[in-house]
Amino acid sequence: MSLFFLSALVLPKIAWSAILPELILLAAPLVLLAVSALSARRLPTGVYAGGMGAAGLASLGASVWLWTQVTPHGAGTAVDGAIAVDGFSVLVMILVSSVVVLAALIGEGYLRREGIGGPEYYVLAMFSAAGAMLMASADDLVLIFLGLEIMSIALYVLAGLDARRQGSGEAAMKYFLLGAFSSAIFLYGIALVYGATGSTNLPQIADFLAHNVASSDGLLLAGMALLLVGFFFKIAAVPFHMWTPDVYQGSPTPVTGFMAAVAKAGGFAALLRVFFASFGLLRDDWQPVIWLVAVVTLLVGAVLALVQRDVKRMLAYSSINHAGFILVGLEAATTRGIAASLYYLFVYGFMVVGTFAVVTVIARRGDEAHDLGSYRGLAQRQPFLAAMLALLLLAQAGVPLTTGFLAKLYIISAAVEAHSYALAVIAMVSAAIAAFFYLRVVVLMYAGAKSGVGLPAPLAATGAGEGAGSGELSPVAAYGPGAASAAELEGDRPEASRPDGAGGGEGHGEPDAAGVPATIALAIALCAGFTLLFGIWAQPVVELARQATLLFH
Amino acid sequence: MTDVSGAWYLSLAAALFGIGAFGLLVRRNVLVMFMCVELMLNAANLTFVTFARMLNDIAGQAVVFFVLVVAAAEVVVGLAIIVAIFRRRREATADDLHILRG
Amino acid sequence: MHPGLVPVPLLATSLPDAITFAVSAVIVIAGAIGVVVARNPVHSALMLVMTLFGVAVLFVEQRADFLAAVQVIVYAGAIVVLFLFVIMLLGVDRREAVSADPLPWQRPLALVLSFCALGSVLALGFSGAWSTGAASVTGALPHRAGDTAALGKVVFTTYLLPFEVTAALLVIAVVAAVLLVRVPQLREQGGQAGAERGGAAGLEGDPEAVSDPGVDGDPQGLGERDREVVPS
Amino acid sequence: MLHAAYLMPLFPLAGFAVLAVFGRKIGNPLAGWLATGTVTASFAIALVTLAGMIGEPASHRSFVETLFTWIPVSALHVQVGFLIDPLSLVMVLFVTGVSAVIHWYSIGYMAHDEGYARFFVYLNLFVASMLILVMASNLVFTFVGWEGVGLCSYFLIAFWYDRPAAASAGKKAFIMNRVGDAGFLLAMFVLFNALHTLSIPAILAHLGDLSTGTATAAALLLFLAATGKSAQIPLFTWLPDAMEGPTPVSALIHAATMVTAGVYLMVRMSPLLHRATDVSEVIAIVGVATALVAATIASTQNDIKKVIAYSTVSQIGYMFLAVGVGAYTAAIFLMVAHAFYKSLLFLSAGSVIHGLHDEQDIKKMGGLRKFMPWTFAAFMAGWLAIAGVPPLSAFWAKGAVLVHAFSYDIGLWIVGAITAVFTAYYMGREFYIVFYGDERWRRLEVIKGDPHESPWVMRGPLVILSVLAAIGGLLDLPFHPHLDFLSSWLAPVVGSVSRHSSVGVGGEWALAITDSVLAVIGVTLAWRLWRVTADARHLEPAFLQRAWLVDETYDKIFARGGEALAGFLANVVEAKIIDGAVNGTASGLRWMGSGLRRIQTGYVRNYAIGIVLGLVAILAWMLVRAGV
Repeated sequence: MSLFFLSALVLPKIAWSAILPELILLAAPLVLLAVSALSARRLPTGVYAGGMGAAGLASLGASVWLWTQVTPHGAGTAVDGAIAVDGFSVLVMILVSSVVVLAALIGEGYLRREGIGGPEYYVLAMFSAAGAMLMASADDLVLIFLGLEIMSIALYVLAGLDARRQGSGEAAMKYFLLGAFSSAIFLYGIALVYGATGSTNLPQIADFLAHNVASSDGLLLAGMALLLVGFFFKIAAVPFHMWTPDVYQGSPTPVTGFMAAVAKAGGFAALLRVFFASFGLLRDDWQPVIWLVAVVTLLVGAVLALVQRDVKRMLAYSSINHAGFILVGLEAATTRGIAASLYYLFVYGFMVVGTFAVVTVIARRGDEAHDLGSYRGLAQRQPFLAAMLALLLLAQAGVPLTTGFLAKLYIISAAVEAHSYALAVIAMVSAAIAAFFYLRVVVLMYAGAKSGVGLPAPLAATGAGEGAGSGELSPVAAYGPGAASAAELEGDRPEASRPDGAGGGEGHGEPDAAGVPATIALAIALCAGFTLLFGIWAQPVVELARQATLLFH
Repeated sequence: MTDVSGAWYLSLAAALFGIGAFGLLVRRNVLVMFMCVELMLNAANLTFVTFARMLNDIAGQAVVFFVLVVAAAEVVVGLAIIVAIFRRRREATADDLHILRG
Repeated sequence: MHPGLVPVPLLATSLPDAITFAVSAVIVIAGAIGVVVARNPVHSALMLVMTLFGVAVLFVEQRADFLAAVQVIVYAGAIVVLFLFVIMLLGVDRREAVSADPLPWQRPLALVLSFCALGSVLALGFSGAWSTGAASVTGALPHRAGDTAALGKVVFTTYLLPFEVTAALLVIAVVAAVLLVRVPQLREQGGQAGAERGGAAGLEGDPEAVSDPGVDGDPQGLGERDREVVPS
Repeated sequence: MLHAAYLMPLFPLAGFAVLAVFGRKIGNPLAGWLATGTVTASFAIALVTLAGMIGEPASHRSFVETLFTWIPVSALHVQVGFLIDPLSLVMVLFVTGVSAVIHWYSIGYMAHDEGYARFFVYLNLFVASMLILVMASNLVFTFVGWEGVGLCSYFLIAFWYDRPAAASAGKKAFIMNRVGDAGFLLAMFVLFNALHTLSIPAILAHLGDLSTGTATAAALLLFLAATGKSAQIPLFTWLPDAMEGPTPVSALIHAATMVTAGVYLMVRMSPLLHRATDVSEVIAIVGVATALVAATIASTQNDIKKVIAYSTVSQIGYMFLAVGVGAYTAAIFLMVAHAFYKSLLFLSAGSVIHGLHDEQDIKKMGGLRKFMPWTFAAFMAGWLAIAGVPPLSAFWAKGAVLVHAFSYDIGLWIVGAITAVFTAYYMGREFYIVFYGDERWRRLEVIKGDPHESPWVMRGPLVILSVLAAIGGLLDLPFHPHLDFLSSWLAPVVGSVSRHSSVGVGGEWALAITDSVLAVIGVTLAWRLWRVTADARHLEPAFLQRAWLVDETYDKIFARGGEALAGFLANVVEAKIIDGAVNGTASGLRWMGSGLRRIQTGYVRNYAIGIVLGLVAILAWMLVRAGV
């Protein structure tokens, strides 16, 4: 290498502060790995969780600090135009950092329960989060691709974390194969866009299009189509969604929650940025695509969730339904629509992480008890969990005074404002369908509560014995659509004693009242608290999302 | 006009991409499916390099450089997942994996 | 339609180039088809090598010499070898059953859809004469064959951040390999036994893991060193 | 004047929170008393507010109490605020008052239920939601309450989840209410799009900016919401099914308060209806049709609660009739009076059910007046009140509605008058079958010994409500301008948009006498037909001989004919068409889900096909765009 060359090379100035959150989340896992490799004794999982929690908090702090920098000074780019520093990216960083902290808390309890040691979960989760942040802040298609790969590859592995369960390996395999397939399509799309515009840099692409927008270039359109496919896969839009239920069901539950929040955050952030900011001029080309995909995503997600008995699968379809909502905001292609999408994305992250945290606890050791039957009478056995899950599910259903309601309202009002009336109506219909299966779980937890407990011991035992049988299925079927014919149940009356305990909420007869791991309880409480607090006191978060788009680069 | 027109290269790359995609859709052996993904990545690489020449722009070549790294990482992870699953199965058929469905 | 791009017949170009392209193209396509149709995974892997070589030749043809070399070294030299290694390790080098497909309509549907996708991309590409982008936005190609300076420069300037973050990819790969491939029996005990011994099977107890920081430290370290050198 | 409206929902909300967390520990009966206490406190605050408001001049009786900004998006600026004016205060007073009484009653009624604390958790949450619905100063916040009461209703219908019918009823209520909710949301979007505000005072102030088409659309959508919540045609069948819930719930939610929320919404938005007069006509016709249809059905039911439930549907139909003909004050008047006598009827029925160990079939009751004298008296008061016998409350309230209907269109009045006969008749039929005749319950195995009268904690509320049902008419007497308290009280809110009846004083007297006669006809019919026997087709010979001709005619015209009509409505219209639509929707979705589910085969290749399929579709669109 000649000295001449070295002197000619002027490295770009790296604005370290601008990429501080990513750096923290990339460096922390290296530290954890080093610690784990160098320590003579096997470290308890709490050490790694502590490390990840600290890294998440540090990154959260850095993100908030960035926010205070961006707000007065406006948006900009850093590291030679590779990343954008604007409200949009910082908002997603705040979300992802928060999810990291929550994932550390939940992961600790889960790994301890399952007896899985080692730092891998924490290391991979942090890498994955860093990848999502990169996707959100990237101002270059290449960096988006790399961020996507970092995020996804770590998630593939996390999905296969639990080697004892067959489903975990299958989930990893499916996610990996399809993910690699969609990544290849995405990459080919970048190639075509690069050919059509001469750059992979988003502002340069936008600049090029601003000067050459006269004709709809076939190459660019093909590239856009391929990019859309890549994004749709990541955010689980129909018909690119088919991996979602399998992977959500198969993955270890804390990973599912993490995946649902982080992968969607990264995917949607990049999608919104690329299509709204760079291809904004071509909205006539992509808007109808988004419209159609949003419609089928909304409806398929809601309808398929209705027929699920496995709660994780049900939540997977519900997350597909949520993706449809966020797409409605993008379809509006207005600043308000984007703000609505961001808001939805932000609050959805907390809802879904909290929900899956509860599911983690309910699944008990082995992570297997995901049947709806396990939720029957939960309020009696685990009042805290039941209350939190009820709150989070109601929020997902869009019940007022939660963030979920505001998110749906915000999205639909943005769609109405953009004159997408049909889409707004379809979104509302799908929300109505979706509310049904959320409420079904809530009713199951509460209405099924009164058996067993409080009865004389022999009676309770009878109830428990029967619970494992057909009585277990009946209330679920009864609340299922079109299945009210579960008339086998005895209709005994209020004051009359209930000798059979009404079919046994003690269904499994399991001693799961042992308590919720403190860390997971904390995470659940944080998520639920966020959902309720900012559902009532909406101003801060709504304002945050609105400013994020005003600063949009 | 001495070089072969870019359109030929791009068409070839598209064909390669199509074959790769088709292979992933029809093969049942996970390893071969994975090889088909590699074909698709190569098609994208060829497209990048061709555009780099057509646009006289070095960026296209630089991207290929990164894609190679991504491909390497993907292969390691993918093969590790495959090994983890199929170590005792003796049959690397993706069709065996469908306990999760519906 | 742009005059110089699409309608030029292959033979109108200079003969050596045309022949090189044609031969490579045949190799690439034949290899690709071979990957898809070979019943034995080992054969598929070898066919993949053929395609990769063909692509490398096409790289050279398009002034991407360095990439051609990397293509051969990384792809053919490492990746395909890894494939073969896994095939042998798992002992799955048997012929795939063709009959009794549980999804009978999968194959015809796949054929139709692949053709539709390919045709659409080609039609879209030709409709706009393939290239309309701005030229040399990031930097011109090198004039001399084999000159990697331009590539190096762009990697360390425009694509500095992407270059840095690829390190993360490699670390993930290493952690993944260790996590997934380690001996599973220990963790299959489940319950308390798993809790006690899980750590022993974990990364810290694994001899491979000790070398990990070295591997992932390398790209990071490279970046550090360069940053120190350059400002002088 | 007391500016502390926020305390009113806050008390029950606090009760909800405390009971939700500590309910089981607090236990029976303290949890019930606590819940009752919070609602009573709200009632007390409402009274204090009322006292303050009376001291103000009429023009200063309306104010908005804003707590904080809830949704701060520049265009969509929603505040958590309470609109206190004469209308909402009337609602608050009767909601909290009736709720307090029914809470009290529930302490006894639910005493032996395992879900005791849980019941009061829901009930307190319901009251808080209902107060928010009534007092919210903007439509979004109203919607909060609207959804909240719906949610509580859903949970309470399914309270005894182990009855399959309860689960099914919960489902039906859910779906039908969802249809209504969609109407509410759409109406909000229409109004927001046109006026850029959702604050109720602001909307009402800027109605002039609405085009007639927009106003009509918004009013129709709001009416759709109201039909869902208030169980009107075609969304009425969920309410009778909702009787699967505990009886106090039926009294409070499914008779007195929640189901009248649709009427309240209409009255609240009455200036909007005033702009969209066509909608008023629709409302009047739907209301009166519902009233008649439900009354005929009620005449043939054998479930003690279902008779009252259909009666509720019918009565709300009257209220909508009042809204449609522009008699908003009459609508509110009837709503309040109805709350008194209908909750009285439900609670009496609950007392009967309680005494007979959960028997609900009236054909298995009979002769209970000897054993349950208090309940008997209370039920009779409720019956005579609803029948419109002067001078009890419904005579005045229903009379006011019918006067306005007569003034608007005589056709509406005729249907309303026929319904009045049915009303007196079906409730009397139930009364006689339950409290007179043979002691058929002696054949039931569960009842050992004589049925017992309910404890004092349940009788107290019956007494209070009986008095209220009797004297409720005092609220708005037509004799003298100084006696129409409600009309002058509500005048600042609805006075300007109300339609004044063109019936003179003489006409009013004539109509009042007609009403009385109709009520007496209904009562007499019931007395003649059902006093002795529970089976009209096997009447005692002496009885038959004495009144053969009359009975036979009546039987043909009213009982048989009505039975046939009601049977048709119940079995064909309700069971086939409406239930079919509801179940069809549910099973259609389910069928779709199962079909789509089959695509999810579990094979990776198959999933990849999905991706490529989507890709090809998007590329095809792009081909179109590129003009290839």
